[in-house]
Amino acid sequence: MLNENYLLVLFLFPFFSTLIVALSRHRAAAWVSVAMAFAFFVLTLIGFQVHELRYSATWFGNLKYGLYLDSYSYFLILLSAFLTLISLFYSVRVIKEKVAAYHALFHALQATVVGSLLCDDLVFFYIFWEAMLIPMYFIIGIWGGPRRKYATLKFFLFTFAGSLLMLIGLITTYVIYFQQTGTWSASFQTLRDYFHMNPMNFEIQKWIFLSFVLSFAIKIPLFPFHTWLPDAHVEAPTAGSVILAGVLLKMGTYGLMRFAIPLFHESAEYFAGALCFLSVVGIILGALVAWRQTDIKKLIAYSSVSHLGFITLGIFMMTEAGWNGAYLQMLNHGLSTGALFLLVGFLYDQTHTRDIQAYGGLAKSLPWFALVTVIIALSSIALPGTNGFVGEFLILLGSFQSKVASNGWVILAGVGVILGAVYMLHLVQKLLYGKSHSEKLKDFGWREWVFYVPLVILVFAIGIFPEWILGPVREKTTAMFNLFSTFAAR
Amino acid sequence: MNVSIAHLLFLSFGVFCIGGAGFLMRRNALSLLICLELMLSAVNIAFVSFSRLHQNESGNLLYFLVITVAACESAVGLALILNFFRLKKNIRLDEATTLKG
Amino acid sequence: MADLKLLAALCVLIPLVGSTLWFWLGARFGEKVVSIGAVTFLVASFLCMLGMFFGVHEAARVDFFEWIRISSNASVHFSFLLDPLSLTLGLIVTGVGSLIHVYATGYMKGDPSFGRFFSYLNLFIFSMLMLVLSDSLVGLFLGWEGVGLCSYLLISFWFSEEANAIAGKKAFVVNRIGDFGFLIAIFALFQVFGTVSIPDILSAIHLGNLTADQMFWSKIACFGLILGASGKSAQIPLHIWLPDAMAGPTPVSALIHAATMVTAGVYLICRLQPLFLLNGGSLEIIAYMGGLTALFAASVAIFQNDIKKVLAYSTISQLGYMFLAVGLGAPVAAYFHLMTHAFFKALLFLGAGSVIHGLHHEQNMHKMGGLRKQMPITFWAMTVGVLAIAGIPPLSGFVSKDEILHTVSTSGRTALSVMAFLTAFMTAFYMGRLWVLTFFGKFRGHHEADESPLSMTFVLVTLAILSALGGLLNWPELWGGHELLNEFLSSVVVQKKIEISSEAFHHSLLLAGFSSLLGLAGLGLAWLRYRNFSGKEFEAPVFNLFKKKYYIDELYDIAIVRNLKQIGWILWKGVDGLCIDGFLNGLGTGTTRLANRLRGMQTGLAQQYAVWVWIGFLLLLFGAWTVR
Amino acid sequence: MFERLLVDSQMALPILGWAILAILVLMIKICTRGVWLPLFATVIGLIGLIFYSATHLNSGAQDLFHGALKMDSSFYLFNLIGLGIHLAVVLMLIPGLERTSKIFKVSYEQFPELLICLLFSGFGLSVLIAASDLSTLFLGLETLSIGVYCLCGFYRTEIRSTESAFKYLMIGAFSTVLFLYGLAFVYGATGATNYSQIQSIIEQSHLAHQPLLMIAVAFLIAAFAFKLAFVPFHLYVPDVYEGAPTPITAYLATVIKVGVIAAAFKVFWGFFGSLADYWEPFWMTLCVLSILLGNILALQQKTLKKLLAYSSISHSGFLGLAMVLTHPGVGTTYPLMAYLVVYSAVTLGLFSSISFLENREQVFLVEDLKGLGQKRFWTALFIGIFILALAGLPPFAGFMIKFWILEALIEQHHIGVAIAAICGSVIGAAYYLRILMLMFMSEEQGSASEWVVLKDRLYVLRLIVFLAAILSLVGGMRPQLYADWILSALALK
Repeated sequence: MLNENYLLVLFLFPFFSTLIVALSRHRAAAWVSVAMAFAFFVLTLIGFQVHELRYSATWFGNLKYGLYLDSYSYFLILLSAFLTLISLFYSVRVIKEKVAAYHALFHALQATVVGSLLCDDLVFFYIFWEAMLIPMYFIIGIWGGPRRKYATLKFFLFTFAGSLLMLIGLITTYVIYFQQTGTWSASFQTLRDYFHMNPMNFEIQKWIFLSFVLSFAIKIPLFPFHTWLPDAHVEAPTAGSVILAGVLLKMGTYGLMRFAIPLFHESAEYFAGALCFLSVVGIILGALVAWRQTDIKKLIAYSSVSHLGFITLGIFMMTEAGWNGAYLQMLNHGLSTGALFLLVGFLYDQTHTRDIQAYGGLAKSLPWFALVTVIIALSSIALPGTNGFVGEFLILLGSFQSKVASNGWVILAGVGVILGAVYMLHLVQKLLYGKSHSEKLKDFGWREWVFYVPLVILVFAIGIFPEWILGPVREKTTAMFNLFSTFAAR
Repeated sequence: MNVSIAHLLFLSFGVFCIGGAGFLMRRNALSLLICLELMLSAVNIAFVSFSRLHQNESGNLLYFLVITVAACESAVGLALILNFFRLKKNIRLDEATTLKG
Repeated sequence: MADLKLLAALCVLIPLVGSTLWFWLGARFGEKVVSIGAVTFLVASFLCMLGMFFGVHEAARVDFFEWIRISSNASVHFSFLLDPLSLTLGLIVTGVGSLIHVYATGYMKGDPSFGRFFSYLNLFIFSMLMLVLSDSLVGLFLGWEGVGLCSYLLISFWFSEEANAIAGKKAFVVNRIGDFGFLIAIFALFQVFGTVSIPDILSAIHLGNLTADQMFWSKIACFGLILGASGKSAQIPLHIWLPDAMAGPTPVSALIHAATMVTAGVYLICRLQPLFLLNGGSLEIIAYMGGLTALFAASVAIFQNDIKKVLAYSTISQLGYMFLAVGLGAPVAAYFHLMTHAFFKALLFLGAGSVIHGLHHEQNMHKMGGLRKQMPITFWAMTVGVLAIAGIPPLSGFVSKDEILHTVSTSGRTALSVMAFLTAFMTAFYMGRLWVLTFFGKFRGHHEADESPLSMTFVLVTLAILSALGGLLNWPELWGGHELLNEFLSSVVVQKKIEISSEAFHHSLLLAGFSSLLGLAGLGLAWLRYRNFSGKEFEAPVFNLFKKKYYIDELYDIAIVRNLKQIGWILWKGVDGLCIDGFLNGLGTGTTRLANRLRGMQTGLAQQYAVWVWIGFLLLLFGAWTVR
Repeated sequence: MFERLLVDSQMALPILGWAILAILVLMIKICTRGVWLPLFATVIGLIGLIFYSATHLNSGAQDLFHGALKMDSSFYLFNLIGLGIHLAVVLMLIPGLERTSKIFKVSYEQFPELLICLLFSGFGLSVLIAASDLSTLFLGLETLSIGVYCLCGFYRTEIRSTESAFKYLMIGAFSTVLFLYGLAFVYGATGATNYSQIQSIIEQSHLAHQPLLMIAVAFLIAAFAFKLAFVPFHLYVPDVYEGAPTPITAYLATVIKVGVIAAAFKVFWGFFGSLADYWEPFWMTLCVLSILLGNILALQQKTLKKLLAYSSISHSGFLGLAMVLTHPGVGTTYPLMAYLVVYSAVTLGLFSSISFLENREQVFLVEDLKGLGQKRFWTALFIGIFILALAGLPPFAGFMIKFWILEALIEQHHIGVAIAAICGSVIGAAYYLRILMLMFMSEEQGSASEWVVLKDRLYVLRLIVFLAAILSLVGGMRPQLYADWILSALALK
């Protein structure tokens, strides 16, 4: 079986590929990068059977350099590897200038994402979490659209402000640990076990929890911290949008599930009502605003706000089924929104406009494009049989049984299900149906099929046989909730 | 007349104020240097009078050091004033605003 | 059992495979292959269904695999429940489906998206079978949403017309509102019973002993289900999508929007009847909803000129009858009407389709007339259909409707009885109007009509025979028949038996006589009014209300859609743009402005800097003084 | 008596070495006419001193000259940092030699004078660091300052350089008076000039609330705040930085901070240690003000060096915090030390990169950086790294040092200050990002990518830049290395 060195390889590989890509010659860079991304994807796949792996070494003084892989982190790494692979493959044809830098930045982004997913140590996590901003900042800033400066500044400052506040909370946590035990540790496992046995003063815990949540909420983004997202998406290059929506946003929800709530689940229960309210507002606001957009990318961005609202609802409602659903929905949203951005990119590359009014009747001229769009849209509106349904169903079903907040929120979120259909079908109708006035477009070639086929297969594979993901995830969730319940019992 | 430490400190403070006001109000660089000297003298008065108060020589020692350093500073200052004059044809400090904003 | 599993799997998978096949290769295969293939597939599916129908005694569960594990002790399976209720509807779906496939091969000839059409149609059959056969609520929901999707795809089948696309969207969204109710119901039921498997839920209900809390949630579930059912079956207040759905090709209207999909609501309520019996009030709601819908839709149908619209409102109205029956505790009657309705409404739609096809896509009845000469087969088949729906004995419609009317009249609810009888009369009237306007009088159109091809007329004739004889399936025992359906379904649903007595016999005869009289009167009135139709309809301000469908579409548009759009705009520009971004940008510009102002301190005057040093020092001194 | 003096002089070699070296270079300059010999002498001498200091890191604390100077492990460390900075600045001066002297008509031969000034102010620095008597404190500070005044005005023919030195001197002297008054009151209150005596007198005689001492503290805070450029004592800094030659700006931004913070550390935690409750809030308020206002003011700066000046003001704020937090009882010194090392490295690297590009005939505007990423990728890349390090983003060392300070702040329950510091960082990120944006995200070309001033011996600059980049990267990724070194140097581990 795989041993802990696998973790180290997994952790270091993206750094290595960043270096390789950065140093490769202009012409070859793109393909080298795709090959490296593919290699990483394969490397990630190898770990499929892994349930739990640990690796630890001293990094600096108080801080353990702990790597930790479990199903929560594993599937997100897989998602990241997969999306990076396809978005880089997609970019080969699209990006023609500063190729090596572009690809290297994506690999660097991958490295930071994998780093923050793998780490067990809070500080270590935080470092990667912050560092994640830099490659994304450059990706949007250099290869982005006309208003990229405003968008990147907003994106960066928003996220930076939030995460710095989290830094304070994070330091406070482990300083409290130090003051109570006399030993230094920022290891998540240690801290969780300790605070599980010796609960922190609730007044302090509340504030620390809020600082964590604020940071994650900005990344997710939860209403009312979501306004950077549409701007960033609109300006980002297609591949950037894919990764931003598919991977980076998930880091926020992952942070909640991995760090904020396990450490401070009392506060999580205390604030559940308010946070669920924000989630529901996000769901409905995202959907309604998405409906009114004329810029396709903005529409999808707002749809992300809505979808992420479902995920956070599932998380804050604190039920097992809700968590499993939320986790699955993270992956689903990554796939479907990633695919949607790729589809928009496909159109944009040919017409250079994202105005929804400029399109129409594409189902006639681009039948295959239309097919994939409809399938992905259906996955996005959570039609049963597609992946979206399983996640959303579990979220809502789980949340409905929640004890921490009223299930009236679920009913309101259900309204979001209706509105989801409204804006998504609005998009489909405007793009695909109606009079055709864009005859000259080319339909999919082999390059497109290379990644749409796996995407579509995944949509149904997760929709009909979700157990290959849900199984391992459930184990993890059950263990975590057992911990919570023993706490509550005491 | 019995000169108490308070009297001396008032004197020092008075000289200091005169020097300070001069420093803030005069424009001519040379006057400024003179005002600086005045302020340093005020400091020296303080040192010396404290030395007298405490009946030890440390204050007097510092007094000599201050005088020396003040001389060095004035030397460098005069050199710079000279150079400034060479470039600007005046030695007014309020003319030195190339670097504002 | 293994055979059953195989049969069930085949039955469902064949259409699914067909669907992908025709979509992928429709263009390459050509119309002939696709039409033969699609029909063969469906017939194969029908045969499988038949095999199961005869293979199953009582009920059987077929489990395929675990779909979603909810928690350690609850999960959703892909599994089928084969019992009389599901198998009967399954037979109707595949049987009528096959017939309509045959019909569609003729109807759709020459359409550029021939393959796509059959792909969607096959997909629909798959989804419908999932809906009907599923053992769990979630599986049922899969079919439930699946049929909604297919309905959407097929309504907007000719998508180049913006209106079709919008109609499809409307159908999907309105259905989604219903689905939302369904979803909530699933959650609530899971809350109560900890399972989503239908038989488990039902057996738990039979065991009884529900706490007050559980009762509350089961009530919520009932409301959710009613919302769901009303969405799918186009009952007030969610009926608005069905008339618009007529934008799709006519075979679609026949199959989905008349015979099968729209009856899913009735099926659902029958399926979970014990749950509704637990909450009597909800059945009352269903009954009144059905009655009201029946009357309302019939009144609108009278004033429609589009032949398909008339049939659409007629469908809504007939579905209202079914709901009425279910609500009054007569699910078998409802189910019976569901079956006969499937036959005669499919027949009517296909007949209308034949007319439309013959007239090159003319749907306005004012532009028809005197077609009985040109299209004799269609005419005779339609006649059977019209008579059946008007309730003329002994056609199937008469028998099934009579059962419902009997239930209503004995229920002791006067308002509902009046509604039901009024609807019966109006039904006869508008069907008569349709019949007369289409087949009698002078021809008022532009195109010469021809009889439709054999593939279509064959189906018409078959359906006509079924519509005529369908009543035998449940011919009341009072009249010396044998209530086959009732016996068959009695293991699944509960319906009060009508006692056999001479009094009851008299009562029923009286009722039958009255209802057939009503039917004849309606038809006769229509004949008199429209025999020499000259383009003049009833004109009165009051009738505008009916013509405009009670302005419900407009009401929804103003009250909901526009408001939501407005809110969306406010949220976008107001909340996001003005408040949040405004705040953030304000923070940004505020800081910059502050920076600019403070930059003014940088005057370049060294003495000013010294003043600041001095001020700083004085502040420190002052601070030191106060702290002391 | 005399023997004691000799022994002490021997022991004080790390301090006296500066002066000896300076005098040596002065001799060489007098005797020979070339530039290279003094230069080599300086470089070799500095390297020698570095080696000497490095090998004596753990030699324990010694009182010299009757307690006028005190050399302990922190002295060696500060001194080492000072030496390193001096070496880097000397090297930075090399490439522009011929070229700049042509532009400013400063005779080529005068270059050794610059070196001598540098070395003498270095001597002042080491005295300042080692001072444990009010007299040495004053002497060290003044020696350092007077040297720096001369350095600032080195381009005698250029008005900006002269003006910067002129102003610096004037206002610097003004602050000296404040400083001296402070010393006078300390002396007046306690009657002693030696740190340890003062400390014990304050502690024993409960002088805590004596007005004289209060006034002294106010004077001293103001004076140190002036030298460290805390808001509102900061106004001279942008002007001086702008006018001074770029390597000297780097020198100003680093050396002064090292010396003054070391002295302040000894003054405030030394004899004012028992008054901590009293002066801490003032000091912290000033730090927070500098962090916030420094960053805010930097937002709208047009010229690059002024922007960096404000950035250095905000960093002084952090440094001040680090000083407060290095509470002898609670904290450890390494946040402070690490901050100095990293900040100096990054600043030197950044200014070296700038002196690559700079054309002194024009003012270097921030806008000039436009499109640098296209034209001169590597320079831009390195500037980018330094900027990100200054902004305090991981994985660069700039993050670690901020992290340590925040950690210490929270440990000592200054959450409010931590939040304010973070707000400052966020505001700061805005202008750092603006630089990155201009370099990498603009299509137009600014003049920085056109200027080619320095042509000869660029390898020296490259070396500094590269080393600084390595330091700031390694420090962020493996802070273990720093921490171990610092901890062992301070004999804390």
